Parts: sequence; C-alpha cells; structure tokens
Amino acid sequence: MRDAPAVDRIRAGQMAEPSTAGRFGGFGGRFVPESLVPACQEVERAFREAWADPRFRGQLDRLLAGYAGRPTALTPAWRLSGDLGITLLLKREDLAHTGSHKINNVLGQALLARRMGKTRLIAETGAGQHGVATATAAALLGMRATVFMGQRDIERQALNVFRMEMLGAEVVPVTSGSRTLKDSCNEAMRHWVGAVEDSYYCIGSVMGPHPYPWMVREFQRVIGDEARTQCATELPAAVPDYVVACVGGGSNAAGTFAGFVDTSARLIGVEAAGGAAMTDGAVGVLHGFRSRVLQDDQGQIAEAHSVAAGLDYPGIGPEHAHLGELGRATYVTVGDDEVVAAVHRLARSEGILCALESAHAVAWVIRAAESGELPPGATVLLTLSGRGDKDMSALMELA
Amino acid sequence: MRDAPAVDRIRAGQMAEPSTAGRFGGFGGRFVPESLVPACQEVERAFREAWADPRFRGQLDRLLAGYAGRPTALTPAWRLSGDLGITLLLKREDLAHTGSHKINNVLGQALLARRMGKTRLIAETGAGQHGVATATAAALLGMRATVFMGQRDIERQALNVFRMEMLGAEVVPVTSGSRTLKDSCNEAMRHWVGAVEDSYYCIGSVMGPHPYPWMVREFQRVIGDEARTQCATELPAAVPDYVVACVGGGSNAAGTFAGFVDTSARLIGVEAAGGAAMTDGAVGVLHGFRSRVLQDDQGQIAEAHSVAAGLDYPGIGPEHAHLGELGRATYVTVGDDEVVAAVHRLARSEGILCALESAHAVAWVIRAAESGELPPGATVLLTLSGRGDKDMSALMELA
Amino acid sequence: MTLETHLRAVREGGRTALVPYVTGGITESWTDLLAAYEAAGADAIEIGLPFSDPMLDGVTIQEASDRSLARGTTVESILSDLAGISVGIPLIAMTYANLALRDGFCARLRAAGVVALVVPDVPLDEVSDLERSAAAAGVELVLLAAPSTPPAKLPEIATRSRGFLYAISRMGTTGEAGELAESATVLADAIRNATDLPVLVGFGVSTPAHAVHAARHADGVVVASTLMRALLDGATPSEVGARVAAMRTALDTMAP
Amino acid sequence: MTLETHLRAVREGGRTALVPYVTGGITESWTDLLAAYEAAGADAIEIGLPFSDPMLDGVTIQEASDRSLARGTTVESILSDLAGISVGIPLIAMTYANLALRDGFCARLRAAGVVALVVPDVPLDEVSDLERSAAAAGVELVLLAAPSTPPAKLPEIATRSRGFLYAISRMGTTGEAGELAESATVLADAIRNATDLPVLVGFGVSTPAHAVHAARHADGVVVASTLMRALLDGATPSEVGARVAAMRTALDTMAP
Ligand SMILES: Cc1ncc(COP(=O)(O)O)c(C=O)c1O
Ligand SMILES: Cc1ncc(COP(=O)(O)O)c(C=O)c1O
Repeated sequence: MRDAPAVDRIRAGQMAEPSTAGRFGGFGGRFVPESLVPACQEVERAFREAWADPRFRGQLDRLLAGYAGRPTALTPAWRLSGDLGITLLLKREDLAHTGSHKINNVLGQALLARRMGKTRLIAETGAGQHGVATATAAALLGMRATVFMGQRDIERQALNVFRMEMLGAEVVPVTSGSRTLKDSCNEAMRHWVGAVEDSYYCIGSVMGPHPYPWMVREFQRVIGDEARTQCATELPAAVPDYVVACVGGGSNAAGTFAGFVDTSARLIGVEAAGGAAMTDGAVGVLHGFRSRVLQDDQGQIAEAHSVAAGLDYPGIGPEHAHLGELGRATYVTVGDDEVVAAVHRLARSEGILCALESAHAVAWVIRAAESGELPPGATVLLTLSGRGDKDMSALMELA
Repeated sequence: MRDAPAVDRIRAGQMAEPSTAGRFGGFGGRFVPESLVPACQEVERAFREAWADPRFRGQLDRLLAGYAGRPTALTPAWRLSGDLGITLLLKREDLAHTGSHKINNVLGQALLARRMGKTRLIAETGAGQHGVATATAAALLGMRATVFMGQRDIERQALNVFRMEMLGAEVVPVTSGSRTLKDSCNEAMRHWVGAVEDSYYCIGSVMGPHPYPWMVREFQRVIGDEARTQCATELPAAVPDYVVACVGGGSNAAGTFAGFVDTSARLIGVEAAGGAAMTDGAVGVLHGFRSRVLQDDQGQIAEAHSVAAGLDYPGIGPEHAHLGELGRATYVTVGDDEVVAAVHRLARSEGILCALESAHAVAWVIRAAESGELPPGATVLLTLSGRGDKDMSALMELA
Repeated sequence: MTLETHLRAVREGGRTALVPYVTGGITESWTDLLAAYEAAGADAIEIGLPFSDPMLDGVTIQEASDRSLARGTTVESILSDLAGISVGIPLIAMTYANLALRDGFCARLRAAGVVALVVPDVPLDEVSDLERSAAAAGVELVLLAAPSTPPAKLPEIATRSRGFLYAISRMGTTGEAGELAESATVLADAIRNATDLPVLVGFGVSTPAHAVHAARHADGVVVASTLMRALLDGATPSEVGARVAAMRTALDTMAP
Repeated sequence: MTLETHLRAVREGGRTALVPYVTGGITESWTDLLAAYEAAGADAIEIGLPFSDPMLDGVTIQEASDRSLARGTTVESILSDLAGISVGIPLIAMTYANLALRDGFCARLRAAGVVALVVPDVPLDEVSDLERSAAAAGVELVLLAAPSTPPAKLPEIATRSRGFLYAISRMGTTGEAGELAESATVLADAIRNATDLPVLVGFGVSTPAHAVHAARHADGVVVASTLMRALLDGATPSEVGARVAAMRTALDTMAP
C-alpha cells in the first residue's frame, strides 16, 4: 500500500457528480451505440429529476427501511478484532433483503423506471444476486423482468435461477462468448436496443454508460452514509482509520467510500486476484464506459476468474479508476485460497457466513493485520456486501 | 374459526409467568428424569436472575440490534393486500441474521449459558434453522456447540449441515426412532443428562421442561413487542384485527402473540395439516412437558409430516394448548399444496421468498380472505418467521 | 404382600435383591424370560412397556422398544400376555409418562398382576397425579433419585416412594457400562443415610462384578441393558436366564 | 480520392452504393472475399476487425467474430493480410472502441490501405478523441445515426461524419431480417433532409429486395450478416460473391 495521500488537498469535491459528459477524471463516459444514447439521456434526465425530488427520495427511503430492512446493522467483530489486534466493524449488507447490497440499487432503479413509465426491467447477472434483486423489485412494483445470465453461470447457480423464476422473472441463457457475466452485459445491452420503448435496463454495479456509474453509486451511498453515522457512535475517533470493501464492478465499495471520502479514512478496494482490473488491467472501453479493463495485448477482453462469481468481471467502475489514479483509494488483491480461508475464519469467530465476494475484504484485513501493514489498534470499517448462503454448495465442493 | 372470545374478561394476565410448577393452566411442567431436574432448576434460576438484570437485558438488546439486525422491518404487502381486499403487514423475521426468528431465542439462551459458566451448547434441530442459529451464537460467544439432527433430516438438509460445520459446530446424526426432529429432541436430552456439568441445552422452541417454554417465549416476545409498536405507526387503529403466525413448536407465534395478547386482536396460530397437535393431537407428555401431542390410540407418539421440515413436530408448546383451551387464540391448519402455492404467490406479488414454515401463515390468510372468513378491510399482522433460501431445492423438486 | 415388604424381607434375609428387566413383547415368547428369571433366582422382575420416545434409554433399550413396537406390541397386549402365565415374584412395570398418565393405566396394571410402577420422566415435583392414581389402584409407585439429586431432597423422595427407591447409578441413560460408576455408590450411600426404604441401583449394572460392587452400598440391583443386548443379539431365554443366574451366584457368594 | 468523394461520384453516376462486409480473418482465405466482392460490383468493402465483446452485433456477426478470434486473428494479422493483396475499391474498417481507441490504431489502418472507420460504440458525444486521431492519420471516421436519434441532432452528426453517414436501419443489432424495417426509410429520409453527405443504410439488409427498397431512400446499403451467415454455413467466396452480384443487379435494374 502507498502512503496516505495528502487527503485534504484532494478530497474536496471527491465523489461528487461526474462531468456533464459523465466523466470521473478521464474515466466513464457513454460509449454506446447512437441507438442507445437517447435512452441513456432519458435515464439521466429522469434520475436527476427524481434525485432532486423529495417525494421520490421519501418513497425510496420508505422501501429501504420498510422493505429491504435498512439501516443494516454495524457489528463489531469482537473475536476477530481481538485475534488481529485491531478494531473491526462490519457493515452488514448481508442482512439486507435478498442477501446483499444489490437491493439498494435495484429498488432505486426500479422506482425510477416506474416513474419513467417503463413496465419492464432488463438486467444482467453473474452469480445471480443482482438478478434476484431485480426480479424482487419487479415483483414488488408489479413490473416484468428479464434477466440475462450466461449459460455457464446458469449451470453453476441453478438455485438463483430458480429464485428468479419463482419471483416471476424470465431468465434468458446467454450462449455467446465466454457465457459468463461479461457476455450477459453485452446481451442485455443488445436486447435493450430493441426494447427501449417499454424497458428499463437496470445495471447491477457502478458500470455501464453515464449516468449509471454515478446513479448506482448514489443509490448505494446509503451504505456509507449509514456506516458513517454508526461509526460516529461506535468509535472514539468517530471515523475509522480504514474503510475496506470488495470490488467487482465496485458498487458496494463506491457506496461505502462515498460516506467516507471526505474524511481521513484510507479507502481500500479489494479485488479478486483473478479479476483485478485495477492491478492487472489497462485503460479501455467496455460495456459503455472507459476504465481499467482486463485485456490481452491485442485489446481483446480477458475473462476474469474468481471463486466469487460476483467478482468475475473484467472491468471496474470508472470512478474507482479515477480514485485509484488520484491515490484517494488504494486497490489491492487477494487470492481464492485466502478468501475461502477468510469465509471459514469469520464463520468460526463471529458466526457470520459471508459471501465469497465479501470475504475478499475480510481476507485482506486478516492479511494486512497479520503482516503489520494495518498498525495494531487500527480501526477498520469493512462492508460485508452479502451473505454466503448462495456459496454453500461451492464451498462444500471445495471442502 | 370461533367467535371472538370475551377478550376483556380473559386477557388480563394472559401470557404472564407460568405457575411456579411451570404450568400454563393444565399444560407445561417439568417431566424430566430426576437427573435433569437440578439442571432445569439451575436454568430457571439463572434465567430469572438474568431477566431481571438490566445488564443482561442490555447485552442481549445490543446483540439483537448490532448483530442480529433488529428491529426487523414491518412490510406492508401492498399488492397482495390489494388482491385480497385486506391490509396485510408482514413482520420480517426473514431478515434476521441466519434467516429466521430462531436467532432471537438462541442469542438469549447462549448469553444465559455463558453467564452460567457453561462452555458448550447442545441443541436439537429439524430443518436445521435452530441448529444453524445455535452454531452461530456459539461461534459468536466462543463456545462449543453440538447439534443433534435426525439422519433423515441430515440427508434432506445437507446445506444446513454444512453451514453448522462451517460455524464450528459438531453435528451428530440421530439414527433412533423416526430419525427426525422428535428423535433429535430425545437424543439431545439424553446427551444433556451426561453433560449438565459444562453444557447448556439450548431448546429451539416454546417446548421442553419448565422454564424453557416460558423463557423461549420471553426471548421471542421481541417480535411481538416490535410489531406492536410498528403497527401503532402503520395502522389507523394502532392494533391489527388479526395476528397470524405459523406454529411448529410455536415460538414465533408465542413471541408474536405476547405483544398483542392484551389487545382486541384475534390471535391465529397456523399448523401444518400433517402436524396439527392442536387439531389432531390429544393431551400427553413429550420431551418434558404436558401439552397436546399427536399420538396413536395407544399413546405412542405419531410422526408429523409437513412439506415444512420446521413444522414436522408432533407436539405444540404448552402455552398454546392453554391459549387454545381458553379460546384466546385459535389454531387452524393448512395443507402442503396451499402452502407451496402461497410461497409462490408471495414471491410474485411482494418479491419475498419466505420459508415454507412461514408460508403456512400466508396460506391461511389467503384462504380466509378469499372465503370471506377474514372480513374485507380487515387488518392483519403476519409474522414471516423465516426466509425461503433453505427450501429452494425442495421447491425445485416440487416444481 | 407389597413389593416393599417383599424387598425388606429379602434384605432381612441377608440377600441382595436382584431385579432383571425385560422389554414386554420384544419377542413372541417374551414371557418365557419371566420364568427364566424366576428360575435364575430373581427377586422381582421389571417389565418395560415400550414407548416410542424413551427419553432416558440408551441404544439397547431403544432398540428393544423399537423391535417390540414394530411387532405390534401394546400395553394391552403385554398385560394380556401376563394374564396367561403365573410368576411367583413381584412384577414391576417401567414406562414413560405419556403412557403412564393415561386414564385407568394403573388400574389396568394392577388387574394384570403388576404391583409396582417406575416412570423415569415423572420426577418428584410432577408426581402428585400419578401418585394418586397409583395409590387408588393399589400400585406401588417407585420414585427415582439421581447422582445430581441434592441430598436434601432424598428424604422427601424416599418418603413418597413406594416399593423401593430407584438409584440411578450415573448421569446418563440406561445402557451397558465397562465399570459401575463411582456416582452409584455415592448416591446409594446418601440414600441409605436418608431412609431405610430398600434402595436398588440401576443403569449400567452389566456384570456380576458390578452387581456385587453395587450390593455393598445398596439393597439390590436392577439389570436391564446387558440382558436385552444378549437377547437382541440372539440369545435364548435360558441363555439370558443363565446370565441372571450368574449374577445371583455372585451376589450370594460375595464377600461380606 | 476520399471515400466521401468516391461515394458522391457513385451517387452522381446514378448508381446505388453497395458495400458488402466481411469479418477479417474469418477463414484462412478471407481476402478472397474482397476480390469476389469487387468482382461482384461492390463500391467499397467493410472489413470487421473482430472484438471479443461486440455489443451491437447479433448472433451471426458474433459467431463470425468468435470464429475469427479462435483462429488467432489480430488487428495486425488482418492488416498484414491486406498488405499482400490489392483491391480497387475503398476499404472501410469496422470495429469497437476498445480496439479503435488504442494508440496508433488509425495510423496503422491507413498504412494498410484502409481509408475509413466505423466504430458503433463511439457515439457523437464521445467522438472527439477518435475524430482527432482519425483525422491525423487521414482515416475518414464514419458516424452513425439510429432511428432513436433525435432529428435535431442529425445535422451535427452529418457535419462531423466523414466518408458517409451510416443509417442504422432499426432499433436492434446487426443480423438478418425478414423485412427491411420501416424505421430504415424514415431515418434515411430524415438524414437526407439534414445533409447531402452520402447516406448508407445498414443492419438487416438481407436480400436484393431489401437493398432496392433501401436505395429508394438512401445512397447505398451495407450488407453484412446475410453474407457472413452464408459463409459460416459453408458457402465458398465465389458463392458469397454471387449474392453480392445479385444485389448489384437488382440495384442496377431497379425501377427508378
Ligand atoms: C455479495 C456481493 N458482493 C459484491 C459483489 C460485487 O459487486 P460490486 O463490486 O458492484 O459491489 C456482488 C456481485 O454479484 C455480490 O453478489
Ligand atoms: C422459518 C421457521 N419458521 C417457523 C419454525 C417453527 O418453529 P416455531 O413454531 O417454534 O416458531 C421454524 C422451525 O425450524 C422455522 O425454521
């Protein structure tokens, strides 16, 4: 990890609105076919209006509280903290309805879609968590939902497919390319081109064309805002020394960081070693935005490989690329073995079975505390993005 | 359903402490071998002290809020309400950590066990939810856990077995009798006889010898107390017309009813048609208490059969037998088909995949609203005791 | 003559009471065991009325109960089997609360010639109802004490127990054991301190040596799992009887 | 001569521009298609530089791209294949932003004799960078308009497009179609209203009849998926060329 940047200098204005072109520094934008530009503009317009409308905010807040179970708890991980010689606080997105932070974003977008007069949600999904969240919101608001999912993921995540179908969603197998998440994104985008009239594309992370990376971060900032308030009660210094979250596309991290970007907290995003767009990627354009992307030396997109299906994404949200470039956030990687060990360790020490995605953040904290990279006594806020139920059969196979 | 009882006359003092002999009217008691009497007395003494100790209450409240995610949301089921012509509010125990109300009780008992100086929890489990909750609390408090589970249930619920093992618990297969929940209760009790010194028997419902039925109800009353407060905000009349919960042993129902027993609300407990101790059982003694129990004409205990493993119990908590005898609560049954249909209907109309156990309550509300038994406009509080993730593979097989 | 009188007489005769057990209905010819036990020198016989959920029984008696129930055994069938035979020593029923608390249960026992009853899941604090119906029917209700029972409670248990006082040898279920638990003799001594009611030790009395050891502290022993194990493993009634006879011999020849 | 001058000349000659497509590197002998297209009367050729994630392509071009990439095709290999041949009509590259925005990309195209570039995922609002590097390299950057593009935006797209303006026939991806979408002619008319830059219609132009229909409203057509489908299904370059020739004939003999 690098030294702490001169936070005061750069933090002002961080994680505010992107430029009118949807840029975070040199990243972001709206690299979509001309066919989709008006649809993206319509989403942007609608989001700006809605986000400034107290009635919309009130509606969303009511759903987040009365339906999704917010605020989620902040749990001091006493036993693990003791073992590691730090103070570790867990922001419990695993307790949110449907089992991860994905619901925060999806409720926001689904309400927005309804407000725009759309009757159908389109979504891509990898592990199925975003697909389940989308199917859930569609059921709740009486909309239709179509979820694109790679054929390989469908086979790996049969239970989530069934959950989506029970919720009334149509799950469309994607057989192109690597038949995983990135191909589902392509396919959802392709489908959207032909369905913009009545359909809203509900993107699952801080990715895609403007305004999605910004909008999804805004819908997820509830994580960071809540955690900020909760830390103020829980920590003598009010603000933790470190704020840690796993990064696939980067939505739970973005939402978390947004609550702390204006503080002295060091922000750490943890990527899967096999899908580390920040560490191993190069600047490129994928799925409508410019960011760091895993690609070969020809510019062909590489497949990401992680034990956590939700981190199997070759890109990273553009704002993360920007925060990384600025040095305001630091991006690190952990390997599958550490991650699986971290799931087990958290289970045994705190009684929490977290998602493999979330375990990336846990694994880094364990490693950094044990190596001394995290100084003894450090206070750490970690966003536990989801629960591990969906991963049990994968873990059983590994066991 | 019977007519509303003269509530005012009988509600005073309802669901208070049982008699010193642990009786609710003619039910309850402590039918255990003399060997276990001192252990039960020790638990009773410790519970009385702890429950009167603001420090213990504070500890438990902190765990419930900061760890288990309480208060759980109260969700208006808008679309289903509209379809049924009633106002249906769902108390969302499915959002509690580990996925059901079981955690409320287990955290209470585990804290109590630690306070008593015990280092190990023993538990029985059927579907595995109570076992997972017990393993969770043990991990959290750094205790050992041994969970007895019928060999047949182990085969049906492999995922929950793995969850318990990941949490560090030892799962002991029970091969006696019908190799299901009731046999696990016997086996846990047998094991406790030989382990009272360092081990605490953490019973999973309002059953077992005194003080368990009372204590578990007290640990679960947080459901009803929260719901009472939430209803006061949500409903013009402050109190719902009906309060409905599913009944296996009856802990989520007891905890819910406790919050409303002193109101005009009608209390409805919904049993599985294949495990309806109130409707089909006779007075008897099982697992340490006197209550209504499914048994043949010889007094041999019958096996319960329900699509919901958590309701596969041939008895019912003694306080329910008492409330039923008084007419203060009414106990009804629903069949497996209605229950499966109710899971699907709730999923599609509200985006909530509930546990098959909880779906019993939903199924009754649907049936009663459609038959006119629930008058149009009725307000109904329903405790959704758990989430459906654990049931997905069973539902897939049925689909 | 009551069971208590009988056991007091055994004690006064300088003899250790030997009470072997059989699960009623475990085989078609289970009553042959009663004759075998009597012939082997038993002083009384405990007959288990099998229950589906025997909370205080270990694997052997569980298996015996299951086998018997699977044969279609009922309380009725056991009692009517008894009607057909005559045994010269007292018969004691052992079963669980759910069967024992059924209307008319004690009266039916008595009518079939059973004189006493042991119900392990009805402790002192819950005993009133059963005590009343047993007394009304003329059945002696035997109470139990366990190693965990506080000594202060023993006098009351002893006062209300009829027939004898059943000392549970250890903190555990029924079942064979390698050694007689230390707790058995401690408890038996404590009971003797509190009462002159005959005290019989049960649970894990598996060998003649166990019986002899127990007899130094108690007035007798109940022997169950080891016999049922032999039977389940294929021993004939006379082979099982031979085990009882071996215990009898050991007890009768024990060093004073 | 620029592509634009060329296409204006085609228009002024009363002829409808016919631009067939091939996925570069789809077969070992893919450049044979260039000759076949030229021989069949094509006015220019669009060469797809395959990308792993072709967001605006339907199944046929996806399959063609995958097949080509699986053969080990790279931008380099395609451009060096071109170095070995000579074609008498303009070559237009078509690819996605992640390839097109790589340093030196446009210069390399130009060096290989490719005169123009179409990048479907770089819309007007994002075009500046690419516009600059294309201009610097002397590559004409063709912009696209879609049925959803507001008419008010067409003049700016037209002003900044070089070579021609690509009219996306329908709200959808590339791919064969039963009929030419109504939206194609509506869009082409709107573009003609806004500019006199040549307008070519693409996406779903699958038959001579489609081409003729489109040509009534536009200056030419781009034909892609139907040709790649034939090739993927086993057609030889000359068979694929025959399809282009059929379109040529239909366009040349179309009722005015
Ligand atoms: C539990 C969980 N955490 C994290 C992620 C990664 O998404 P993001 O990086 O957008 O938070 C996923 C994606 O599926 C997920 O399911
Ligand atoms: C989700 C859920 N609901 C209900 C029950 C039944 O228990 P009780 O009747 O004690 O609430 C169970 C038991 O496993 C359960 O898992």
